[in-house]
Amino acid sequence: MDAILLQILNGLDKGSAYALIALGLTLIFGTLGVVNFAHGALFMIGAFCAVTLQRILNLSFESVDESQTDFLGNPLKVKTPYVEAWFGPEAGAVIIDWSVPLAVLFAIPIMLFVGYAMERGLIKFFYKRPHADQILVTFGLAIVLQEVIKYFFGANPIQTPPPEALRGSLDLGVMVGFDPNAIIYPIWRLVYFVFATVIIGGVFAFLQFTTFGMVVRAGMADRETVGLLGINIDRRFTIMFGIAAAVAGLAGVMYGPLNPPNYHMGMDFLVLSFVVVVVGGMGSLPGAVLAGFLLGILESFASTTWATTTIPGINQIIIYLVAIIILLTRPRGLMGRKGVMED
Amino acid sequence: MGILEVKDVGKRFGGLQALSNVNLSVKENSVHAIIGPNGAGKSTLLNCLVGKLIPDSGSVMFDGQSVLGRAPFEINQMGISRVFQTPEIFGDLTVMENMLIPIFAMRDGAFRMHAYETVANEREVIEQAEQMLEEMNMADKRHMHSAALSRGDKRRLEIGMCLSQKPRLLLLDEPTAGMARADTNNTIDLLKQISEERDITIAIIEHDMHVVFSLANRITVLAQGTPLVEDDPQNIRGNPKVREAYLGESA
Amino acid sequence: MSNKSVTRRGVLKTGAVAGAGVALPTIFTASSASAFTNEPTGGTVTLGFNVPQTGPYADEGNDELLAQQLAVEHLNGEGDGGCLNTFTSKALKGNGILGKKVTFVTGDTQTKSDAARASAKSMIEKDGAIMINGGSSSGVAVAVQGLCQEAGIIFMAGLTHANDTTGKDRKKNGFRHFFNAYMSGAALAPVLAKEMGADRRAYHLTADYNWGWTQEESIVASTEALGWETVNTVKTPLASTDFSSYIAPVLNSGADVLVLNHYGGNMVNSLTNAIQFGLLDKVANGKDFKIVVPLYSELMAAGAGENIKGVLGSMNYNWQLENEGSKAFVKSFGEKYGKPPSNSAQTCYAQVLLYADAVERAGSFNPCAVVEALEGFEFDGLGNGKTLYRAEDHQCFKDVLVVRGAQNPTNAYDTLEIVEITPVDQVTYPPDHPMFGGAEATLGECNEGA
Amino acid sequence: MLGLDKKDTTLLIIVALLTLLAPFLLNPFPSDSAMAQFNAGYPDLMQRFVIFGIFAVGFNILFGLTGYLSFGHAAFLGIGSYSAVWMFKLFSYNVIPAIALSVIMAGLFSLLIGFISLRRSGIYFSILTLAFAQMSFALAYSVLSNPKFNLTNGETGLQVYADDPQMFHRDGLPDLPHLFGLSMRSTYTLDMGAWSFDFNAGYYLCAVIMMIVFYLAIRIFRSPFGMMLRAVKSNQQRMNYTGLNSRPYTLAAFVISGMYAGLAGGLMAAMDPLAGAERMQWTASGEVVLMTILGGTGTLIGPVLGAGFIKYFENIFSKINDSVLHGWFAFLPDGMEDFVVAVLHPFVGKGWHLTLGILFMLVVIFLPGGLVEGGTRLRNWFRGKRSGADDKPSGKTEPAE
Repeated sequence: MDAILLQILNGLDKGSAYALIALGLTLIFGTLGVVNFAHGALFMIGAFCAVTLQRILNLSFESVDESQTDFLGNPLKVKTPYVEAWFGPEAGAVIIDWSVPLAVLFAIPIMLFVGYAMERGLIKFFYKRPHADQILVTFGLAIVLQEVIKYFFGANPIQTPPPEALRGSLDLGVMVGFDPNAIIYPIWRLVYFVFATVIIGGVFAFLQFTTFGMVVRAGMADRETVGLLGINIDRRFTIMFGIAAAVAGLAGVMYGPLNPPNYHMGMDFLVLSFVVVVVGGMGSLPGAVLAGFLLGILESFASTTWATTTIPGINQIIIYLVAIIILLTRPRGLMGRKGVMED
Repeated sequence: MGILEVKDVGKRFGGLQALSNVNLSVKENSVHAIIGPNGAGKSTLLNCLVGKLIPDSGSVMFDGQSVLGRAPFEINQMGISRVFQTPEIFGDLTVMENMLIPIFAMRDGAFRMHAYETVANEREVIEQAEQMLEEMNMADKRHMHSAALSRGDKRRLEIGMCLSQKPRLLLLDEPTAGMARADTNNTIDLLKQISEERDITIAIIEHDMHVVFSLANRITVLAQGTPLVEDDPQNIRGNPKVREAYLGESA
Repeated sequence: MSNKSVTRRGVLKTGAVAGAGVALPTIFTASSASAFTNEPTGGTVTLGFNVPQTGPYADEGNDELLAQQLAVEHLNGEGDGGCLNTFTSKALKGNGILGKKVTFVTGDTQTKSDAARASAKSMIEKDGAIMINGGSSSGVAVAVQGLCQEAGIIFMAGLTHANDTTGKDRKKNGFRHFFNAYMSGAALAPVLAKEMGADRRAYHLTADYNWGWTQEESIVASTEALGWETVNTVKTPLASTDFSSYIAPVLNSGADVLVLNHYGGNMVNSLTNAIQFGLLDKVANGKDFKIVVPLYSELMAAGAGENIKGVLGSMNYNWQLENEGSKAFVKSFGEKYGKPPSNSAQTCYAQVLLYADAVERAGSFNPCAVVEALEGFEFDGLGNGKTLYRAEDHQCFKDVLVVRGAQNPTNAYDTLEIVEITPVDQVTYPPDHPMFGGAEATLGECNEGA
Repeated sequence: MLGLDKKDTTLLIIVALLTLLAPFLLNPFPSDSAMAQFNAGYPDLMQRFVIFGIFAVGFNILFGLTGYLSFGHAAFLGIGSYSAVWMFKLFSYNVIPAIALSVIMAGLFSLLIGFISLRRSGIYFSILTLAFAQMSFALAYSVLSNPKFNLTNGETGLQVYADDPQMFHRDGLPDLPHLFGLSMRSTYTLDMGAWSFDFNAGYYLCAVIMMIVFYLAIRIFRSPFGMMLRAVKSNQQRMNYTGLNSRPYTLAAFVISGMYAGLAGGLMAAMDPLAGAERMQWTASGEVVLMTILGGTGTLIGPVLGAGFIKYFENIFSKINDSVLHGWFAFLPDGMEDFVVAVLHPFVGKGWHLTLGILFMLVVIFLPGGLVEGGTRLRNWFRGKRSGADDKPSGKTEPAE
C-alpha cells in the first residue's frame, strides 16, 4: 500500500515534468503544426538560465590568502562574491542560496525573448514548408544551441541546488498514519509538482478565460476563418510561441535542482516529449497533460522490483510499449483531434 | 430491378437519426438525382453507397451484389466510381500520371507489385490514358502539375479519371459546387455528353436545381433522412410537398 | 579451435590466391615492404588519441586529450619532462621515440562502440597511427581493443573499469593501466568493514549494461565475504536521467547501505536523487544510512557537487598522492593547464609513456616486440607507485585508492580525500579468476599486421 | 540501357563512375600536404559513404515516395548487423550468406513492424515506428545481452569470439569477413608521387552492391509501383476511390526500405564484424532522416549526397584539432595565427557538431530542396551563363514517359 502510494506520488512528480514539456511542445507542434525539434533545447536553456544566474550571483573578486595554499603550493586566492560584499555576508549568502527560485523571474523574460526571436527569425518562414524541412531546421538549431551552451559551460553536469530550506525530504507517511520512513519524499520534488500544477493551470486559464486565449483557440481550430475575421492571428501565434518557450524554460529552471543540468539534457527529453504529445493526441492540450502524468505514473510503477521481476526489462520499454498500445487502440491518441498531422 | 438498389437503409450518429428507411432504385443508364435540403442526409447516403460508412440497417445492392462491409477500393473495383465535391486528384503528379493510375487500377486490381516494370513501357495503358485526355480536351495539359490546373480542369480531370475505369455507376457529389456559371454549364454539357455517349449510369447529389433539371431523368427527394418522393423531373417540379420541404426553403 | 591459430601471413597468401591477377593485397594501408602495420618510415611516428569529444563524456575526453598532449611534449623533450624524470625505466631520452619525433592525431569516440571504431580505423588507415590510446567506457575499450588486435597495432586503454576488458575480452595487442571492478570491490571491502561494520544490508542500483553488471558482481562478492547481506539489486535503464522511482523504495526495503553502480551522468543524477531523498540523514536498522559509489572520478565529483560529502568510493589515482611521480605529473599538468589532472588523464598519460618506453626497450615499433617488452614489466615513478603489467592478462597491478567526498573542501579540486591506499596484494587475483572469463580466457596471438 | 531512359542511364553511369573512382576522387590532396586532412579516400570512410548511401536510398523509397516518415529505420539496420555477425559466429566469415540473412531478417522485422505501424498515418505512424525502434534498442543494449541469453552482447557489441562454432570455417581462410577467401580488409595501395590511393576489397564489394541497389531504386521510381507510392503521398482518399488498396503498397515500400536498411547493416558488419546496439538508437534513425532531407527528399541521388555530407563531417571535421590548425596557418605571423586558430577552434574537432548544425540550417533555409536543389541551381546558373535564357523552368517531377 505505502509502496503503491509512493510510486503514485513519484509518478505524479515525473509526470509533471513530462506534462510541462509536452504542454509547451503541443502549443507549438500540436497546434501551430510546426515539428519543433528544438523544444528540448528550450528546456535546456531554461535550466541554464538558473546556472547563469547562479554564476552571476557568484561573481567574485579575488584576494590572496597567504595562510592557505592551492594544489600547486602557491598562495590560495580566496574568492568573495560581490553580492556578499554589497549586501553583507548573510544577506548575500541568502540571495545566492535562493538563486533557483530567483532564476524563475530571471528566466521568464529571457525565454519569452528566445521564443519570440526563434519564431520571428526562423520558424515563421517554415509554417508553409514541409514537415521534413521543419525537422531539419529545428534539429540544426537544437544542435547549435546545445553546442553553444557546451562551449560556455562544458559537458559536465552543473549543480543548481535548491535553497537550504527546501532541501531534504519530508516523511509524508507519518502524516497520514504510516510507519516512519514508509513514504519519504523530497521537498523540492513536491515543490516541482505544485509549480507544474500552477503553470499548467495558468496556461489553461489563460486560454480559457482571456479574449486573447479565445482567439488563439479559435485560430487553432480554424486558422483561415479567424484570419478572415480581420484578427492578426500571426502576431498572436508569435506570442503563443513565446509562451511555449517560457513554459519549457521554466520547466527547465525548476528541474535543475532535481537533476543537475547538462548541455544534452534537452535531447534526452526530446523523444520522450514527442511521444507524450502524440500519445495525448495532436492538437489537444489536456491530452498532452494527461499523457504526461499517465506515462510518468506508469514509468514509476514499471521500475518497481515487482514489475521488473515479472517482466524483465519492462522498465526500459514501458513508455514505448504504452505508446504503441494507446495508439493502436485509440487512433488519435488519448484526446487527439481529427486531421491534425495525420498526413 | 435497378442497377443500384437501396433497401430500408438507416444510419444513426449518436442521438441523430441521419437516415431512416431509405429506399432507392437507380435504373440502369439513367441519370438519377438525389436532392434535398441541407442536413437531409444526402452525403450520409452517398457515403453508405461507397463504403465510407456502414449503415446500421438495410441493404445496398449493386448489380445484385451487396456492397455493405466492403472497403471503398473494393466497391470501386465492382464498378462504382465517385466524383467528390471538391475535386480529389493527385496534386503532386502530372495530369498524365493522374490518368494512368486509374487505368492501372482497372487493369491490375487493388494491388500489384509491379516494381520492376517501367511506366514508360506500358504502351497500352498510356494509349488509353492519352485517348481519355483527348476526350476530356486536356491532351495539351498532360505534362502539367495537376495541382496547378484551374478548378474546372481539375473537375474534368477527375471525371476523366473515373470514366477511364469504365464504371457502370458514376456517383457525383455536388459536382458544380462553388463553380462559376460558365464552368457549371461546361460540366453540365460534359455530363450530358457522357450519359448520352457512354453505357453508364449516373447518380448525382446536387443542390443546384439548374443542374438537376438539366440532367436528371429521375429524381429522389430526401428530407430529414427519409425519401419524400421519387419521380420524373416534371412531376417533382409540380409536387407541392417537395416545394414545401425543399424548393420553398432554398428559393 | 585450432583454425584460430592461422597467422596473418597465411591469410595474406590465400587472399592473394583468391584475388589471382590482382596485385598483392595487404591488410590495412601499409606498403608491401613494411614488416608490420603502419611501420613508421620517416622522421616521425604517429600516435592516435581516441577520446570522447562530444556527448556526455566530452569533458572527461578533453582531460584525457590534455594529458596525452602533455605526454607527447615530454617525449619530444619539450616542457619540464614530467614523469620522465621519475620513471624507473630510463630508456626514454626526451628525443621522441627511437629518435623519431612524436606526432599525434585525435578522434571522437562519441562514447559509442561504432563511432569509436570508425575513428580508430580512420587513424589507422588514413593517418598511419601506430598505437591507439584513450576512451572513457568499457564498451568502447573492448570494441577498439578488438579492432587494434585485428589491425595489428597496439591498444593502450584509457578509462575502462569493467572486468571484461582484461577478462574474457582480453587481447594480446591490448593493455590496461586502469584498475577494474574487481579491484574496486577488493579495495573497498576492508574500508567498508572498518567504517560501517560487518553487519550491513546493502541495496544495489546498477546501470543495466555490461560494466554495471561486472561491478555489481564484484562488489556483491566482496561485501558478502565481509558478512554483508545484499537486500536487492535493481537494474536501471542506461537512458534514465531521473532515478527517483528507484531511490524511493530504498528506505523501506530494510537496507542501510546504498551502492550506486553508476558512472558519469547516471551517477551524478542517482547520487543527487539519493541525497534529495535525505538518505544520508536517516537511520536504518539502528545505523546511520550510508551511500557507496564504487567508481569515482573527479568530473563526477564536480558534477555531484556537495552531494558527495562523506560518500565512499575508489579511484585509480588521485592528484593528492604524495609520491614522486605523482608530484612531478601534477606539477607539470597543473602549470600547463591550471588545474590538477583527473585520474583518467593520469592513466592516459602513463599509457603513452609506457608505450614509448616499451618501444625504446624493444628497439622496435613492431607490436609483437612491444607486447613482449610490456608483458611482466615492473615500474614505478608514474604516479601510482610500484606497478606490474601482468603478462597473463595485460592488466596493471598497483595500489588502489579508497576515497571519500571531503566534508570541507577548500577549493574546487580537493573535493575528494584519500581514505586509504589499498596495497596491491589485496587487489590481486589469479588470471583465471571466474569473473575474468575463467580458464578459457586467452590473450590469443600477437598480431603485427601486414 | 538496362531498361532506363537516357536521363536515368546518365545518372546511373555518373553514380557508377563516382563510386568506382572514389579512391581517386576522395584523395585529391597529396598525402603529406597540410590539406591531406580533408582527404576522405581511406577504406573505412569510403565504405561508410556507400553503406549509408544504401541506407538512405532505401529510406527514401519509403519517405520520399509515400511520405510516411519512419523514425525507427535504424532498428532494421541493427537487426541486419546482428544477423550478419551471428552468421559469422555460427557458420563462416563468408559475407554472402551473412548479407543474405541480414536482408531477410530485416525484411521479416519490417514486415511485422510495418504491418502494425501502418495502421496509422502521419505523426502517429512516426511515433509508432520510433517506439518499436527504441524498444529494440533498449532490449538489445541490456535485456538481450544478459549472460543467460546473450543475443546482442550489449554495450560492447556483438563480435566473433575464438570459441564460436564457425562450422564452415576452414584453415587458410581469413580470420575476418571475406568473399570466398578475399578478405574485406585487403587493400592495395597505389603510390603515385606524393599521392597515395587505397583500393580496398570491402569497399568495392559495397560499391558494386550499391550500384545494383541504386539501379533497383531507379527501377522502382520509374515503375507503376513507384507511381502508386507517389499517389499514396499525394492523395490517399482518391487512391482508395480509384480501386487501389493503399495499405499493401505502403507496406511493400516499408519492407523494401527495411531490407535496404538490413542490407546496409549487413554490409557494415561485413566490413567490420562488430554490431553495436547504438546503431539502433533513435539518433541513428534520425540521422538517416536528416541525410534524406538534407540531400533532397524524393530525389534519387539526394539521399546519397546527404549521407556523404554527414559522414564526411563526422569523420573528417571531428579529427581537426588545434595542432592541425596551427599546422595550416603556420605561415601567418604568430599573433594572426593564434587569432585564426582561436576563431576556427569552436567549429572543428570537438565542435564538429556545431558546424553540422549550422550547415543543416543553412541548407534548409537557402536550398529548400536540399543539396540536389543546390546542384540544380548551380547547373542552371552555368547554363544561364553559357546559353542565355533558353532554360525551361526546372520541372518539379519528370513526366512519366
